[in-house]
Amino acid sequence: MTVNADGAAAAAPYPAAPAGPPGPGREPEPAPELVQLLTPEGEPVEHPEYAIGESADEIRALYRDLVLVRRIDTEAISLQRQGELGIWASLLGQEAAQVGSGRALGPRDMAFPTYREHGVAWCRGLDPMQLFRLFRGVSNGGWDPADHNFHLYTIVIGSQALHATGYAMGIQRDGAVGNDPAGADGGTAGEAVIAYFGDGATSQGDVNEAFIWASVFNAPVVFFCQNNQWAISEPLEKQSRIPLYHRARGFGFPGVRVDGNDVLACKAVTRKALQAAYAGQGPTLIEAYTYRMGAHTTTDDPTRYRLQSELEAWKLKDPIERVKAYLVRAHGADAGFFQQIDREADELGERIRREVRSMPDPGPLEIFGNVYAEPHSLLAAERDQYAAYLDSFADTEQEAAQ
Amino acid sequence: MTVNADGAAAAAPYPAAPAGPPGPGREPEPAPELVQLLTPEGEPVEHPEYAIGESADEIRALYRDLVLVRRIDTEAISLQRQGELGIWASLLGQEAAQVGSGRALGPRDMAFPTYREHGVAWCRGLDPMQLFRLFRGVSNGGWDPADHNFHLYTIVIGSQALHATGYAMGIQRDGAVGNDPAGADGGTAGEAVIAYFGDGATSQGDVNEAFIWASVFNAPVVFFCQNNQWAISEPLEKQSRIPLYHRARGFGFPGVRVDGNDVLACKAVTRKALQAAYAGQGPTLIEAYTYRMGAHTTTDDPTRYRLQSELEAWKLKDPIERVKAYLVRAHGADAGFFQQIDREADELGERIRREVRSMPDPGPLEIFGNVYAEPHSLLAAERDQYAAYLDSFADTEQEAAQ
Amino acid sequence: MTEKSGPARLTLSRALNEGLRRALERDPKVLIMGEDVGKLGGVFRVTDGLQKDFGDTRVVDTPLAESGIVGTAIGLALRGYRPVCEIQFDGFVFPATNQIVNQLAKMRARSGGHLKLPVVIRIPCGGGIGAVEHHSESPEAYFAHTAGLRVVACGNSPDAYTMIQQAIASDDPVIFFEPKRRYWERAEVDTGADLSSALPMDRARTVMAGDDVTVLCYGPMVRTCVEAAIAARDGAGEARSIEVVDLRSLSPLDTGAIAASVRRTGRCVVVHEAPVFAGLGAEIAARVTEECFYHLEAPVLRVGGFSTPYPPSRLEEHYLPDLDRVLDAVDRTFAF
Amino acid sequence: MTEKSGPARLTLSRALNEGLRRALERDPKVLIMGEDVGKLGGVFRVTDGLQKDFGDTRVVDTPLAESGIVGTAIGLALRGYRPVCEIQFDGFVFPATNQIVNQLAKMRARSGGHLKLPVVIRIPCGGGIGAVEHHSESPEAYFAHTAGLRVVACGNSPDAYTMIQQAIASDDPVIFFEPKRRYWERAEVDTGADLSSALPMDRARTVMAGDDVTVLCYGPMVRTCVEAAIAARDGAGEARSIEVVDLRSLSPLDTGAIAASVRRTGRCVVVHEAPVFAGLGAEIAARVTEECFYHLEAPVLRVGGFSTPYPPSRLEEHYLPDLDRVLDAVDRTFAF
Ligand SMILES: Cc1ncc(C[n+]2csc(CCOP(=O)(O)OP(=O)(O)O)c2C)c(N)n1
Ligand SMILES: Cc1ncc(C[n+]2csc(CCOP(=O)(O)OP(=O)(O)O)c2C)c(N)n1
Ligand SMILES: [Mg+2]
Ligand SMILES: [Mg+2]
Repeated sequence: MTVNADGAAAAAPYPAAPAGPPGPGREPEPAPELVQLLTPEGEPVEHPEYAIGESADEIRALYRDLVLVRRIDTEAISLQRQGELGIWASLLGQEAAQVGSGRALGPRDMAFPTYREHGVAWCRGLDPMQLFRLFRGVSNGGWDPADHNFHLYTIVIGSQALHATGYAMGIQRDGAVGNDPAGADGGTAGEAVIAYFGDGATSQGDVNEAFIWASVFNAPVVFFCQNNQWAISEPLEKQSRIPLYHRARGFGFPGVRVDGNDVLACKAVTRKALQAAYAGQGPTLIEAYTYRMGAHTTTDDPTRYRLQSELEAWKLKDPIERVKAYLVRAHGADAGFFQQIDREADELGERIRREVRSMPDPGPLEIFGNVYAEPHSLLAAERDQYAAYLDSFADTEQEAAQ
Repeated sequence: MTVNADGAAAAAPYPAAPAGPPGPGREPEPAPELVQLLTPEGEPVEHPEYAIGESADEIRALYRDLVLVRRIDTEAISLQRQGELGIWASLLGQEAAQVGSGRALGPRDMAFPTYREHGVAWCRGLDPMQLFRLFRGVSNGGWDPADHNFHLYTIVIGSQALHATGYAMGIQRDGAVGNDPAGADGGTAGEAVIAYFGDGATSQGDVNEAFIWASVFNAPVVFFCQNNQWAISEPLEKQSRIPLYHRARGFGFPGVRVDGNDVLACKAVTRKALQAAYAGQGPTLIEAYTYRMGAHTTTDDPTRYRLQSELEAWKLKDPIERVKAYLVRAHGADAGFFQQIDREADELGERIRREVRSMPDPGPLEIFGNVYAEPHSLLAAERDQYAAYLDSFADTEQEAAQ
Repeated sequence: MTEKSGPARLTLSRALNEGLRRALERDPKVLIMGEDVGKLGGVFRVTDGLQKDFGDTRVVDTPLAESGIVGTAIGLALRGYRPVCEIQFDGFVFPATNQIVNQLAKMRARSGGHLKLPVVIRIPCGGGIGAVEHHSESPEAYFAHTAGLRVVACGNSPDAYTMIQQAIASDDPVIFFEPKRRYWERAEVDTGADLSSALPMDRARTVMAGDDVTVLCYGPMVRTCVEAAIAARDGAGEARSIEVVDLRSLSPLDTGAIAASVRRTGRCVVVHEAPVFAGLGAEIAARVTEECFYHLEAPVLRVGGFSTPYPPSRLEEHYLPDLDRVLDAVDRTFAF
Repeated sequence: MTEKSGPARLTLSRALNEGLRRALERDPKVLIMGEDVGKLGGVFRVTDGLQKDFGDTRVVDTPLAESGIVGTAIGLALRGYRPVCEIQFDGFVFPATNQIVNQLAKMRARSGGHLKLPVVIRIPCGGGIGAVEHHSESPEAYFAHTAGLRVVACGNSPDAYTMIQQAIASDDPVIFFEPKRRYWERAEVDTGADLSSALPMDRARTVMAGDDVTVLCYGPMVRTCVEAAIAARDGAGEARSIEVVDLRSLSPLDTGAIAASVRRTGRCVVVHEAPVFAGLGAEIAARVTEECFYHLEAPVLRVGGFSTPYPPSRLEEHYLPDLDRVLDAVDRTFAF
């Protein structure tokens, strides 16, 4: 993948189809368009449809989010190295896509994440400890999605796209769509769903079926694809020969590509798509064009399949640096502000380390808990047998001790 | 679905998305274009890309195909009513789509049908008796796909789209693509695959995954969707809110809509798509816009879900009548010609009735045959046990007879 | 509201229809979704008339994709709905396997008990109707082996009527098997009876009492086994007293009822249409043997499909267990 | 061609890699396809270096969709290729269920024997590596219950090396389970040995002889059971002589070898990681009981996973059968 020095990823020549010359009737692809409101250097960009609407305070808050979610990530990686976590899926490089879209959500909107949306989790108010419970192996999830309108992580690629669409169909049945965005409430009376998935996930049948369902039922769902250019070791070309946001055209709803490293653009584009959903205009596919700057997970070794130079090029488009530059230049943010955020990050890091290290293991009989909502004879029997089996060791140990 | 009296299906207003007014950024759908070379009245139509290239004899042969495959269908329906077949999936109304595409295939091209492609089977040279074995319940298929490059019927909707794509990837590996259609052999040195499926099938994950595979690997496969407007009782709007041939745009390859009741247009469009495939230009999606004039199968009752008037409107676009009119007008076909075809059809009908009625049931131990290519201890044991069990009755009967 | 309630002789298909109707009436969160469930009323007419009466937001014709049906049903359940999905035929449940096995079955546990997934998946199952391939499968073992699901099968009209309502009322996901070749068989159903007094969904029922051997069965095989028991009682040969138990719940099994019967009779035959190899009968045989080891006069024998794909319909009478094959197995348990 | 062949201590992962390499060398129709099998060499490095040596038309990184992987593999097989599909983790095989169960397994029978489907589906399976959800499943029973497939599991490096080649050479579809937590265990493999002299893929192997009880196991549990047998022999308590049989083939089962051992010992325990309920152990128990009824001193006991989803990794040691649970079951067979 070529990346121009000016960071205009959208202008980068898109990988052509593996085939030879275009045949008769092959439509040439239009040049991909990318919504960007801040350049990598932090310069604001004019856009015909989208504008920076945030106050200085709001942008500071977004900056804080970006820094803190990156810190969560950094701490997690080192905790994994120390054996405190079993694995970690890093969001490094994708903070803007996650914070931008996450902060665009209204309180009643429901988010369906994959396994990498720690930044969205943060925006929804989920305590990072919940994520660490999962990655430590203490739980397979365990939080209540209703608490923060943030569904459980889904590990089987693409499955949650259908859950999100079904949930959106429920919103329709509840009569919670169709509010006028031009009305007094600015469309905020509506509810919508956002479904997160990666570039690789677009190849799954389930994601495409979700597109069909959402389109046919005109469901209020925003499909938010973080195209981080890689699905583990496979570059985007293994999943698609055209830009991913074009996929939506085949299903009859709009697709838009946004600079996924631009938190303001991600927020604006998501907000607009949500408002269309609130207003009964149905689904939108957003492709956040970004980059997975770290390994796929802590068990992955990206040196086997990608060049360091690619990473270096993307470092120039860091999602945090451009906001920092913009805050300094446009809103006079000073060293004190940045220090304060860094302090907060340090505190967060300290809390994470402390709480993760002291996180207790679940008791063995929790295996049998919460499988069924109603009594289940077999499970009860297995539980009792296993409890008795464990007790038999206690007896033996006691005997030995006596 | 509205159908204009002039039969220009393409001009019929396409069902709008279930939603209200288009929202910001919703692209209006371009008016659907439909390739047609013969009007329902049998008038030739000029088309910028496609032309009638067939000689009078070739058109007579196509007419013969249409009449004979319709006769196969008629006979099958009445044989089913008489209890000679278990079920039948009628192709009534879809003869042109099947014969047009089927006759566009070269001998080395491979076809992957659904369960309704009796017309394609005919064009490939499969004895209709093979189909009757399946619908009578004597076999689940049983013919050798290699004999006529016509794969077995696939009943699980959409599954064969992936088989077709994989087969096309095999053609690539065999080096049998990339031949120049402008070259001496007219591209005929290439090989390609055609995958048949219905409008309903486009909703299956497998069909969409096939689009992805075909696109990413640029496989020589033509996806031939017979949009007969219905998936059992569900009209097209339950599967898509935009024309189906647009689906291809989302995957980066061309889609084209053809008048599925126009055998010449179907043949021309398929031929061109095949040639693109031979030449290494990858997949094409063809939507043959047609109509299922009969019931879904002989067990279906379409009066429960669709209006007679819809059927009446489509009768005016009958695939056979227009060729007849054209042959008379443009090629001076006379009553003798048509009588001869009808005689042939009668003979075919007679043979079908005779052979179906005398088709023997398979022997019970055939259940155990052909499951595995290599010896299988369990199956052998089960076979022996069941043979002994059957023998025990023979003994009893013998004893009783003695 | 349907006017009439009280005893009536209903086909199994109609009994399901009435049960679904009651559930739709009782709880506005109940939805029906699937292919052709609307105007057509399903290919077996189980949902006949329901869309007309409850509207197309509650009885939903879906796009043709089973993974989509189950996947969106999960989403609807997360939003508080109680979707009842119809899979048109047994063989078409497989595209939905991931959504059922990885998502539906595990999501409550994944949530630590915060979520409930009251999704019912109705599957017409089994052979015997002369259908083409993929229309006669018996996939219950796949789901019984999947922790987190409940799996039940109704065998007659009254059970169909109550069990579908119990399944919908359950806060757990339920795979609900319907014996398609019994859809047109009639039996007395009391649609006026109180649901709360009905036998719980996870309990087996002795449909014919007997002393010599216990025959365990479910779904389409219940009638077959009852016929076998009658023939064994009244037939020409040595009279045998067969106890026929309709398992009804396939996961969990009503082990108490099963073991009590086998301990008394000392012999056991399990009958199902699915292939014997690694079928549900294996679990039953293994469990019965564990629980009744010293009571068994013979090993538990299994009667079922062969280790072959379901054959073309002209051969299905050989594949499907029938009266003779059940009695043959019964005889063999006496030969031990 | 790899230069060296002959005996070497290889990890199981490496043994598979060498086996795949031999197969690729031997037959140009052999293809490897899956997610990340190319440059990465698979997440377990089983295909390490193969794309480099055989090119990316023979070792194919596919789009991220398991139904697509198996579905296109079927098409390639129809064209004369012999695809070896990698499913990255056990839990991700479920999106491919329809293609495996409805298509791959049935297509030869559907064709009346005209077609053959030499497709191998490699599935790293089982737990014990501290992974997150869906990465520790044991889905063998689903496939064993599916007629038309062969299902095998290797338990050590030499078997991995030969069995993967046998699976690829077989003209039938093979579901090939690899015990992921044993990938890094080493054992002697003779890469020079003639494949044709190897034990056929569908035969069990006695890995430790014994007289008192037969323990049947496969894949990751083989080592666990051998350790249990050693502990039983050498341990502090009453010495027991345990015969450990590695089934290797799960469908079909090597019933002859199994029955011969159980008839001799009179006791049998089956061990697997998958949930006990309707697991493969049920089939084995039922079959052993049928075949060895008068030899059994106790019912066949089963040790396996609970009827729960696979738990989070901090609990997996409780879920997975270990030496103690195997020996507990052995003791219980003596208590009968
Ligand atoms: C159905 C399924 N198949 C395979 C995997 C293994 N896997 C985990 S992440 C991943 C790549 C995902 O790529 P993408 O969708 O781009 O998301 P990203 O990891 O880049 O955020 C794969 C193949 C899985 N989790 N689920
Ligand atoms: C996976 C699957 N689900 C459901 C069915 C049942 N079924 C058979 S045909 C059909 C409708 C197919 O519609 P379409 O694809 O438009 O083809 P057509 O029958 O109109 O030719 C359905 C739902 C099936 N065969 N396979
Ligand atoms: Mg990615
Ligand atoms: Mg159709």
